[in-house]
Amino acid sequence: MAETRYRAPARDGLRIAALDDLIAVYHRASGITHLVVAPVPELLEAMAGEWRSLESLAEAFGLAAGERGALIERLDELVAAGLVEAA
Amino acid sequence: MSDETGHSDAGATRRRALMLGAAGAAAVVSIRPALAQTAGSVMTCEIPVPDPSRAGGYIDANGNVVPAGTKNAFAPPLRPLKGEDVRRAMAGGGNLPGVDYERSRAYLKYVGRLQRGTTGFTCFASLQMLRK
Amino acid sequence: MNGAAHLLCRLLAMPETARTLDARQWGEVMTVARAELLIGSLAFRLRGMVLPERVEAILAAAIRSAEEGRRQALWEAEMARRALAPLGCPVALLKGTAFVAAGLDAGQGRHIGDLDILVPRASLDAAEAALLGAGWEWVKPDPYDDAYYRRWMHELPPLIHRERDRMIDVHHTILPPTARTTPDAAKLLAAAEPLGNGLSILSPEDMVIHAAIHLFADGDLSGGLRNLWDIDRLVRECIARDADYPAGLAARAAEHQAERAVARALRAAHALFDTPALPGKAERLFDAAARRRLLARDGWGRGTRPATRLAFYVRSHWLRMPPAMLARHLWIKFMRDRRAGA
Amino acid sequence: MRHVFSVRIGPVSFRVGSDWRGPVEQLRALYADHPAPVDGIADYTVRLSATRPWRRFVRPSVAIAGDYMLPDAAPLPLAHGLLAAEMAMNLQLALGERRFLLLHAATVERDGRAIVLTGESGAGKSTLAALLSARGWRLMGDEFALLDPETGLLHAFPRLVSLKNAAVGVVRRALPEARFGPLMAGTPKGDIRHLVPDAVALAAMDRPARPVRLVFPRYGFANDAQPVGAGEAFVRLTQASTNYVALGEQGFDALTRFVREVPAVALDYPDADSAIAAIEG
Repeated sequence: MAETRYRAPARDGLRIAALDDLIAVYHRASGITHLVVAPVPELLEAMAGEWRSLESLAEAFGLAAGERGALIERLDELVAAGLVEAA
Repeated sequence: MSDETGHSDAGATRRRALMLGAAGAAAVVSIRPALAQTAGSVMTCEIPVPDPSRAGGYIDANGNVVPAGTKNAFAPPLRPLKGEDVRRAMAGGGNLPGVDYERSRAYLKYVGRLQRGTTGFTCFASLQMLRK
Repeated sequence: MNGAAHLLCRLLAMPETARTLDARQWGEVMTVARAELLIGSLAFRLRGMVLPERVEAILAAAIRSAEEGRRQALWEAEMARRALAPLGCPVALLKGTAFVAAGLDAGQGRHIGDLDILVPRASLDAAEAALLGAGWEWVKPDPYDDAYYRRWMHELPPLIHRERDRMIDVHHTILPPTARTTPDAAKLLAAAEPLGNGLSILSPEDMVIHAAIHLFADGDLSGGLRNLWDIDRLVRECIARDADYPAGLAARAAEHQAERAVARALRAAHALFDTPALPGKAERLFDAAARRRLLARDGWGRGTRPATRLAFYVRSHWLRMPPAMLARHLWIKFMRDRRAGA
Repeated sequence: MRHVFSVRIGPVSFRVGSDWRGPVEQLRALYADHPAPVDGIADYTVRLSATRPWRRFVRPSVAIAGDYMLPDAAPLPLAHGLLAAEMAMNLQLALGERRFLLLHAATVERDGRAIVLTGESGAGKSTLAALLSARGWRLMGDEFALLDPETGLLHAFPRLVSLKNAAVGVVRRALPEARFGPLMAGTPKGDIRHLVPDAVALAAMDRPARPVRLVFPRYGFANDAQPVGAGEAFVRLTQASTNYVALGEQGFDALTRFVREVPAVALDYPDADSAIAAIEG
């Protein structure tokens, strides 16, 4: 089976407003507002409009092998919220 | 992440830039329609127990709807529960008016298990919001 | 008493009628349009006309509201697509979501409630499992209703998404298998037109047949005015693209054993919206009753003509079930209601 | 319907139809100084009708209905028909409004600067707004603040002020000249009496105001005022708005702008005097 890849909306598909320590993200395709904290904005930026593998994301952020689990957990959360598409 | 050693400086810096957060803690909260709170203020509501599609069923101690006549289950109330009564009983732990303790608990458990799309859910949701 | 509902039809069919309305009529017609979930369609139809200031403000808000509804409907379709993509089975969008996904006139301002999709019967269990795994949940906890759906209906029991609070109806055909009309589900999917993203919509003929069946071979005509307006829009747009459409529609209806429902729907649409239709033989009593039912709403938004409503309600059950099953269905409901009353 | 009443409250107008004369006569008396809908065309229709035909006469019971309805709405006895009408009007706005971002809040204004008081039922919004109106503030509304996404200004919605239980006496003492509706005892929300907004509120109801402060009052706690960050204010206001999600991106823009521009404070108060001192101070 091919490796799972992830993609976030292109930059103009999101409206992002920093409100103190929270970040409000308006997702144009769904009309849903999400309130997020780190590392969500960084992840969304890293895969804005392009498919990225887990491997390439982990590498881009210099994650150690033991941190993959936490990254997958965040990605799953984003997929469930519809902010990220997995294929 | 606890203080780690043995990684290159560059790696450590980048890792700080990506705070992965604690396992199990949500990093995304989605805003849902908040009709319920204001609904609680702009109207009074009621909750039929059980909902009309299961009318006549009894309520067991866990709030499940069971066939009428089931042993140790309670007959449903004759009238729908009033939203305000449910709110008071849930907030204060007291009984519903004119209903004894165990029966009240069973009815309240039924209410607590209501799902969207079931009659009474909007009312229950509005009470939930007000309880906070 | 049917003035306001009839006036709504005239406005939809002939927007220039708007010039003749007084304040009272505007108030009534907008109330009826809201009750029939046609306010968005009306707003799009009257867009660009010179209207009383307050009417314009109300309709502008209705357009914004419809646009948000459209966005949400398309998003639900996208989320269903993502959940079902791994199955690799065809997924056709039905009704309002299909109209907006394909950019059809019928989607302009269309109110869209649930997401309706059609999948092959063989994929039903897998589709159910995939949706449950992607955050959808059962709505109805009643075991009788559940068994009823699974045995007799043309769809899974409705599912609702636990985060987004939106319902999905997963159909494997467009009429219950028990009904006397038996459209060919495999043909529907075979003729479906791809949208390019893995989803498809029914062919232009099947879309109208589905709408007609829903009106006259399945439903009790509640919300029927909106369905009839869909039919008008679809037929007009299809004829504009292909002048031979009516003949193709008639032939296709015969394949699905749905000639009667389609003919009735076209006659009703012609009567209320001047829809161009092949002149079929009128059924005077039925046509008149259907019109009475479709227009059974007053200028306060209240449903009127309870006897006509009840007649169509009973008819809808009669059509869906063989008589013995109908009796069983009504008996179980009766017993349940009786216990409730006790 | 048999009895009909129409009214404009700020930018929103209603057409109310009733099976009974009583509620319409009360509305007519209490809204006597409000204008009629512009051009005679109302934004929303409300119906007060009998739950069953015979319930028009036997233990009359008022069902709340209209252009927009919610399941589970409990009918009210005819004696509480005025309350039913007010609830039904609020419900139309809560469910149907798309021109303004609706905040469940009371608003008062002075010199063009508006203070928004938001909180759940029982936080004291209506009482504080009424008491502030007795001290020279303009009452813009006690239930909904209407935020215009285009301008960021608040529009007034001065409907009858709904006072509950002990607040009725408190406000009557503060406003001895004011007009009040009938006392409706034993409603699901307690004893209710409506206050008619004063002449100042009605004369200025078409004048919007710039929001300058957002207050989250909480009654029954020791005096305390804590600043509320923009993020928290945003979340709380999405939950205090019935149409935030329905407005889509327009709602997002309006609300992010609001919480960034308007400083917010959580105000705990043990009694009305200390809340007023904190708000005016």
